[in-house]
Amino acid sequence: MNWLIPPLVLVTFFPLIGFCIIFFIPKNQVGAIRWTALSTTIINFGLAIWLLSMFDKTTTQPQLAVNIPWVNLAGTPVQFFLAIDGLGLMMVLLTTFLAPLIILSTWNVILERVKEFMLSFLLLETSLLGVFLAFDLVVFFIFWEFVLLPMYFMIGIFGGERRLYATLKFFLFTMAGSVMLMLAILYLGWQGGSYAIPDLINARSTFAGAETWLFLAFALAFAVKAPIWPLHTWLPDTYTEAPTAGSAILAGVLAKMGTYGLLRFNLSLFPQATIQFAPWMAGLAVIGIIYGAAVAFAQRDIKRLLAYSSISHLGFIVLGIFALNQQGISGSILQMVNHGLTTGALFLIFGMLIERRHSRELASYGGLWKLMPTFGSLTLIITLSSMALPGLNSFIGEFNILLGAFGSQTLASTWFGIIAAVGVILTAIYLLFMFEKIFLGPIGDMENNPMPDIHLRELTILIPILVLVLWIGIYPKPFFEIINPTVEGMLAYLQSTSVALH
Amino acid sequence: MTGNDLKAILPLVALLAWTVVLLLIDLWIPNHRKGITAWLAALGLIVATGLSLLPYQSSEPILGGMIVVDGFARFLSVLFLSGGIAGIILAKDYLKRMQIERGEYYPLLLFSVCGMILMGYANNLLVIFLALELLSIPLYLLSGFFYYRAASQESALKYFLMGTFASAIILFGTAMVFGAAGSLNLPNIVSAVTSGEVNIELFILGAGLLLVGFGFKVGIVPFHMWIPDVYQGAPSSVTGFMSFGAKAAGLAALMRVFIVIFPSISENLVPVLWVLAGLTMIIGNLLAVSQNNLKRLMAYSSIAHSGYLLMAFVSYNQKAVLSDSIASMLFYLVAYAIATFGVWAVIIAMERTDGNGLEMDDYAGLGTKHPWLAVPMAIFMFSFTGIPMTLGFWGKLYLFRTAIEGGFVSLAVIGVIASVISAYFYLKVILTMFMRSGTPIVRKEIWLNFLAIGAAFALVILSLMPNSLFNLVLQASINLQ
Amino acid sequence: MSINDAAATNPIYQLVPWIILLPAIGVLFNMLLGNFLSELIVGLVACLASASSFVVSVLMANALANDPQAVRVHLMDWISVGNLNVDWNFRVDTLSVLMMLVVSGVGTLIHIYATGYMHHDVRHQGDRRRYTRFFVFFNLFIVAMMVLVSADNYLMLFVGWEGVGLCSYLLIGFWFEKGEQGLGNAKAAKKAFVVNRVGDFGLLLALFFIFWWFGSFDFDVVMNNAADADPIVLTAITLFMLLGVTGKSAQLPLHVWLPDAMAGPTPVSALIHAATMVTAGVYLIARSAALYMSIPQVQSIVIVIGAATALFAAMIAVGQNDIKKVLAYSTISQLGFMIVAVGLGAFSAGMFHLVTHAFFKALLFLAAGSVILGMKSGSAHDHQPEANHSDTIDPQDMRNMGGLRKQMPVTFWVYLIGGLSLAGIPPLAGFFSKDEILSAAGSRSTLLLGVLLAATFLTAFYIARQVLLVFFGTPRSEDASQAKESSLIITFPLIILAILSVVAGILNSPGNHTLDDWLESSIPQNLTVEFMLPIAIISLFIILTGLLLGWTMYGRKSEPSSSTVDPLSGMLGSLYGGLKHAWWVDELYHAVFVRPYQILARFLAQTIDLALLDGIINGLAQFIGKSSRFFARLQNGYVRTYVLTLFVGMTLIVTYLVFQ
Amino acid sequence: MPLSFYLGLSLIMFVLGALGVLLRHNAIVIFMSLELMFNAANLAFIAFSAYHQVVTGQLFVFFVMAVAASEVAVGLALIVVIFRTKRTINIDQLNTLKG
Repeated sequence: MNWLIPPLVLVTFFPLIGFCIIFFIPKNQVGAIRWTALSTTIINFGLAIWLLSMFDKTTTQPQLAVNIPWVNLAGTPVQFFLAIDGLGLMMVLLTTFLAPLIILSTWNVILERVKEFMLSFLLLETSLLGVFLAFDLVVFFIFWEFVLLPMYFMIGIFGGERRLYATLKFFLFTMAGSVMLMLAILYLGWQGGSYAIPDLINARSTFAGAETWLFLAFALAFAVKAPIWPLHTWLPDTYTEAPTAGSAILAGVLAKMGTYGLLRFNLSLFPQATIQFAPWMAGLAVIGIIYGAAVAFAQRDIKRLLAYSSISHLGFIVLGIFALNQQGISGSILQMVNHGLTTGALFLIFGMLIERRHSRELASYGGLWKLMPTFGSLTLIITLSSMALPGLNSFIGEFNILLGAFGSQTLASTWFGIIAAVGVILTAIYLLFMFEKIFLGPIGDMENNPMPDIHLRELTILIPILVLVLWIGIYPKPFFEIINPTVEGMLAYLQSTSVALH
Repeated sequence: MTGNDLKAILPLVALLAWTVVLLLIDLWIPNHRKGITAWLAALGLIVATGLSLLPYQSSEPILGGMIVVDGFARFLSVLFLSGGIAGIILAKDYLKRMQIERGEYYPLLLFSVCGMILMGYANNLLVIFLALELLSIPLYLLSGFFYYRAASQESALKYFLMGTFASAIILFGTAMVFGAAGSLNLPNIVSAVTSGEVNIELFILGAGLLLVGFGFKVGIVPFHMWIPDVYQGAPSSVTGFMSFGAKAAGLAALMRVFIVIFPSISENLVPVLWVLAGLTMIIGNLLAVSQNNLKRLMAYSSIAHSGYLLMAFVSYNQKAVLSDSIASMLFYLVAYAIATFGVWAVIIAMERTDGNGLEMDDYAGLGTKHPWLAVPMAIFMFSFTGIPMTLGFWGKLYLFRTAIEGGFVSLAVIGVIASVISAYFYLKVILTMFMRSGTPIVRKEIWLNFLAIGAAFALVILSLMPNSLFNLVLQASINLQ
Repeated sequence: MSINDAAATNPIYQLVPWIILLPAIGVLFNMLLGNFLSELIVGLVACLASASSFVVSVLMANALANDPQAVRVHLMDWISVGNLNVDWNFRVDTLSVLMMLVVSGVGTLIHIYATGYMHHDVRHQGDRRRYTRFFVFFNLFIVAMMVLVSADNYLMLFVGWEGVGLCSYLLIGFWFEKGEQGLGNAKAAKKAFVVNRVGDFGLLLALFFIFWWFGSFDFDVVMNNAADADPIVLTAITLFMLLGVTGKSAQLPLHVWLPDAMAGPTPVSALIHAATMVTAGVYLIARSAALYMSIPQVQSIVIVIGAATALFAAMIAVGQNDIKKVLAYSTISQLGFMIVAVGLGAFSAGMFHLVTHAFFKALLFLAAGSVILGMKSGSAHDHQPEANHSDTIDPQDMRNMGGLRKQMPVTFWVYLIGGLSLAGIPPLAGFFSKDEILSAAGSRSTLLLGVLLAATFLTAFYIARQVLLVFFGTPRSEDASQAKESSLIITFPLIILAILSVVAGILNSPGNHTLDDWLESSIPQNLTVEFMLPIAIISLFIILTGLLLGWTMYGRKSEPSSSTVDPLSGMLGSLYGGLKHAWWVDELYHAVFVRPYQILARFLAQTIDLALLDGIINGLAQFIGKSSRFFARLQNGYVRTYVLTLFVGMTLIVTYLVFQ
Repeated sequence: MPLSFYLGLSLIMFVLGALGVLLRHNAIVIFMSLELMFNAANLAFIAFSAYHQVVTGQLFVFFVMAVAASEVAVGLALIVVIFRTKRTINIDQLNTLKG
């Protein structure tokens, strides 16, 4: 099949169409701007579904590739190389799925400078999609770095009181992480003679000598983004100060960039270093799980609590990746989606609360389930999904991750799995604590009382997420059908190289 | 002097002639219409640009080997000429606004441009010295052009004294090289070196002194200290022109001389260059962090950028890397030039007649009030930081790639750390413009806006299709080895 | 233990998913429409949902009666990752069907009861809208419990396992704004969930071991290969599983949540915390019989835990004054009996006691609920209904009751039956089931028998104490004297359960082994217990002394005050305090686990995260700022300095170049 | 006389000039020190061109003189302007720009 515009290009850059339209809408016509943004993202989701329909579940190879020679940097070609595999597809679906919901959530939160917001959001979506589809390191890095820009504006303009500090910290911290990535990429291009992943995989011998350092450089960037303990300190401030939509996209999608990178690049480019470092990374992940859960329990600010909870959850994902077996990695990929849905939804939900109550303090809530029964029940379901209750989505992911970590030959110790499983208890503790403080007990101070129950727009935001939460929990087969082949490919490749190692 | 020679240096000759003529014409232009002089000067530059774009294939030395018009020289001359045009655009309305609109400004500027072009052509230490003076002396005067403002005078005198000091050093270095090799023509020096009849101590001594002298012009730590004061005191239009021109010219001399005659003593020089590059990147950015005056901030940032450029130059002696090394520097120079002129257009638009409006706080709220100024400014800042979708990104990428290829990974690491530091203050500017509220006062001066927006567009568009530029700089780098 | 796929055999089995789907429909219906419908319809739908699933269970039982061969019914695929393949498979065998019958049967009766009880409760607590929510949760529980018992693999069982935990959480915290400082119930619910999670953690690890050793979660695969499995692995599996059991079945050391769980409405306590959910642990061990039978050391650990719990809880029950707390501890202790039984390998005996206990303990709880309602209606006389009752006395405190047998005759009689059945008076059901366990214990070791007999004695004593305090003597409070008999909708299920607790004994009465034979096909390892007359006589004698002691101490008490000191406290002195405060286990756990964790969390959050990790980052930033200002100070504006720097730099370079 | 004498002298002149720039306060004197450095270079040039028997060095010196002259013109002009406003040519007064 050859298209006028290749599907991947279309999906990636479609938001820019909305961008251009909005660019020419006068800034006072808020309604028009919102609807344009919303419809753009919805159509983009439709396009992603179209991708899904074209996706070939049988092959382990990246498909629908677009490969256009672009720049010749110091004699090394930079190709505009997009392709998609199970991993990328899941991420694309997640991103495009969350985008319209998040835009919907800003409806009466972002009231002035709507134009700037929507522009940066659409820009953000394109760069995120680019990150997940790029198969050329430089192109990937371009999107990767560019993600920071719209995020920088979204946090800095629409954030809370300490937004300036938060946004600078976010930008500098993550940039500090990724500069080493840049050097590593340049080194790879110089040695490997190309920036395209397939070529580099074939040319692995040329940089095998520096594999350790390259692995660390890549891992650093991704560890900061994910974040992996102890490189997480930018996250609480950022998540807390960002506007609801910002936190949702941060927790929902941006956090996955790190784990995605680990899977896409570290595993395939530096397999031996991966195997060699797996126990260390897994160790950090486990620390992150316990640490995040414990610290979250000590928080009194809703968004901070959620921030630390997602440190803990990301720990699970990283652990699964470095279990380096089918269960672990498939579980991780699915868990990326789950965490995107669940934590994204939690941020949106508490955004709705904060919108009503104008406070992030747990103390200023209480007994809301009596006032807003539907809202409370929906929140409960999402919360339970976040604590991996069987029958809901996160259980499938976390169980596979723990199972994988428990029986991983690479980690060669059941302790990773066991300690991580303790995290399951701690997760329950802080999430129930949060739910109790907000929804149970006697009704908090009187400011709560005029809190209306959920209304239609909010319902339309949550219902799709809820459907997926249950669907993945009860019948995850279709998702695994997309994920598994890719993972099998990765593992087969790892096998071959590690055989070469021993 | 053959016709061919004349054809080769035609742009320079034409420009020089026109400048002299302009000096006379200016006498008959009434004081309130000095804009005309500006246009005439611009016309001259445009014509010269056209001439220097004429096809001309020959990189043979001419005029008795004193001058060589190779790809490198031609590329630079075009760069300098367009820089001159930008400089005039910066100056035109600004001078009027500041009531210092005097005719001499433009001829002086043109003289300086001539000096820069000559610097690019130079193939002989004597010519280099002359070019250096030809470009510096007008700049001394221009920085003092605010004849009634003490800061301007101070900066002029500082610039003059230290510049002359540097010239003296260069002169002495030239003498040493001459003494060592017995000639001033670069090719002859090279042959002398190859035939081994040079006094190596003198030769090295000369190299060191020349390095210091050129380093001063380029703004290499620790020879950088004049830059912030001069940049801050001089009229913004001059600073804008100088921050590109002087640096580029100094760099041209550095590259020409070192790449041609000093590869043999590279094992002595490389460590020095390494240290200087590292120092410049770190200290330049560090100093910028605590600045609130935009002009001073830009001064320090320009120092830092010299550091990045020098980082790519450290591997100047490796044949394999050399062409990349030169090309990356030229490429970065282009990106830097565009962004710099854009930035100064914005700064000038913000500067008030009483000399205020240069502090960070004066930029608060620019983003909402005057997006047509703030968005370009943001793009320039991102370009300086090296964020994708700007030409600066490719420039940085290319520089670091060269450094890595040259085997200076540790230096590259220093570089990226420095660029993270730099991100802080560049972002602070954007943050002030977009995320703090205020009521900035802005001159609606069409040419400045045009320059700013044009530069911003250039940065973004070129970043989408940088290939042509890559090829251009690669061609320019070929002959110079 | 082999298994057929449903298709091969009786098509009736294809119906088995409906035991889950029907209650699920009930959940959805009430969730979506409940708020627009009358209490009558909501209750009716809920009861029908549960009843219909009971009908299906009966059909299954009927089908199995012809051919006891276990059957697997495949509903749909679930997880398939690499070599991990788990499906939504139902297992219909005699064991699971027995549980289905108990759950849906007792469940239905309690549903019916609840329609009446909650009618009053929601008014008393002052939020009518909760009526629907209650039945949504209640049906949801049936769903989860059915998933648990009908699962064909450990993972699906785990789903039900945590599902019932969730429902228990929701229903304990049903009146989440009530309790001490309005948070008591919510905290109790949280405690239940967290403690259960600790157990689930154990079960989770057991699952990991099972998968990586047996390569599958299917019961058959595991059971058939259990014999030749590495004993180390088996020990790990069984022990971790035991942790799960102690969590769910409230055994030592994880028993602490069950007493607090009494915060839930009484039907909840009856269904979840007496009849069904808490017995899941017993079911799990019975289900994993093959695993436990092949590792005797662990079996003895199971026995020890069970016996200890039985005695320990019975002691505490003696010291309680809250009518439901007594029953709660009694439940814990009875569960101890069952655990001992399955630990001994007398699985059918354990299941037998499970069934009878389901009947009489449900009966006791429901009757207690009826009593509480009576007390409340009594208090409703001198107060406005739906007014807040903070000023009135606690309607659950037995010290405020007394003499209720006149006001509430039906409740009294059924309560008496239930109590005697619990105590183990022949020919009531409790006698036979408990006696089987005692005989089994006796055949193992006398010490064990002694412990259990002690527990039996205490059981008789505390139930006598309770009955006497509640129904005999003269009313010790206004409410008690005003109390009224509950309506038919409430007493009807009581009567049914009473009958059941009388007759259920025939299931496995001496000489006939109906239940043994029935379970034979599912648990071949089961060792059937023969009736031992001596033990029966001894236990009967002990029980009677217990009842008699109770009568002597509480029989003729009638001082009308709740402040009177319990006569026990006089006898036991400080020991009584231990009974009263459940041996301070809660306080201990709070000091050993809760507080330290809170402190640790705060330490990590404040010291490590903010001060140290974030401090490093901000410190770095400050350092950069400082050094920036330092260099800026060198930039002092004097040409001299500038030239000097230049000159020094030059000299350094030149000297380096020349003299290197 | 051997070359080294001339070189030594020129080196001494150069250093003296530099020291003058470093130590003196008066802009004019500093300026003269700079001229001294220029002349040190000139001396070296002449010596070398004599040594190498090539004329370019001497030729260079003429250029340098011309340049020096122009610099004098510019420099003095600047100094005069400053004297007009500040009434002093002590360069230590010129430190308003710093930091």
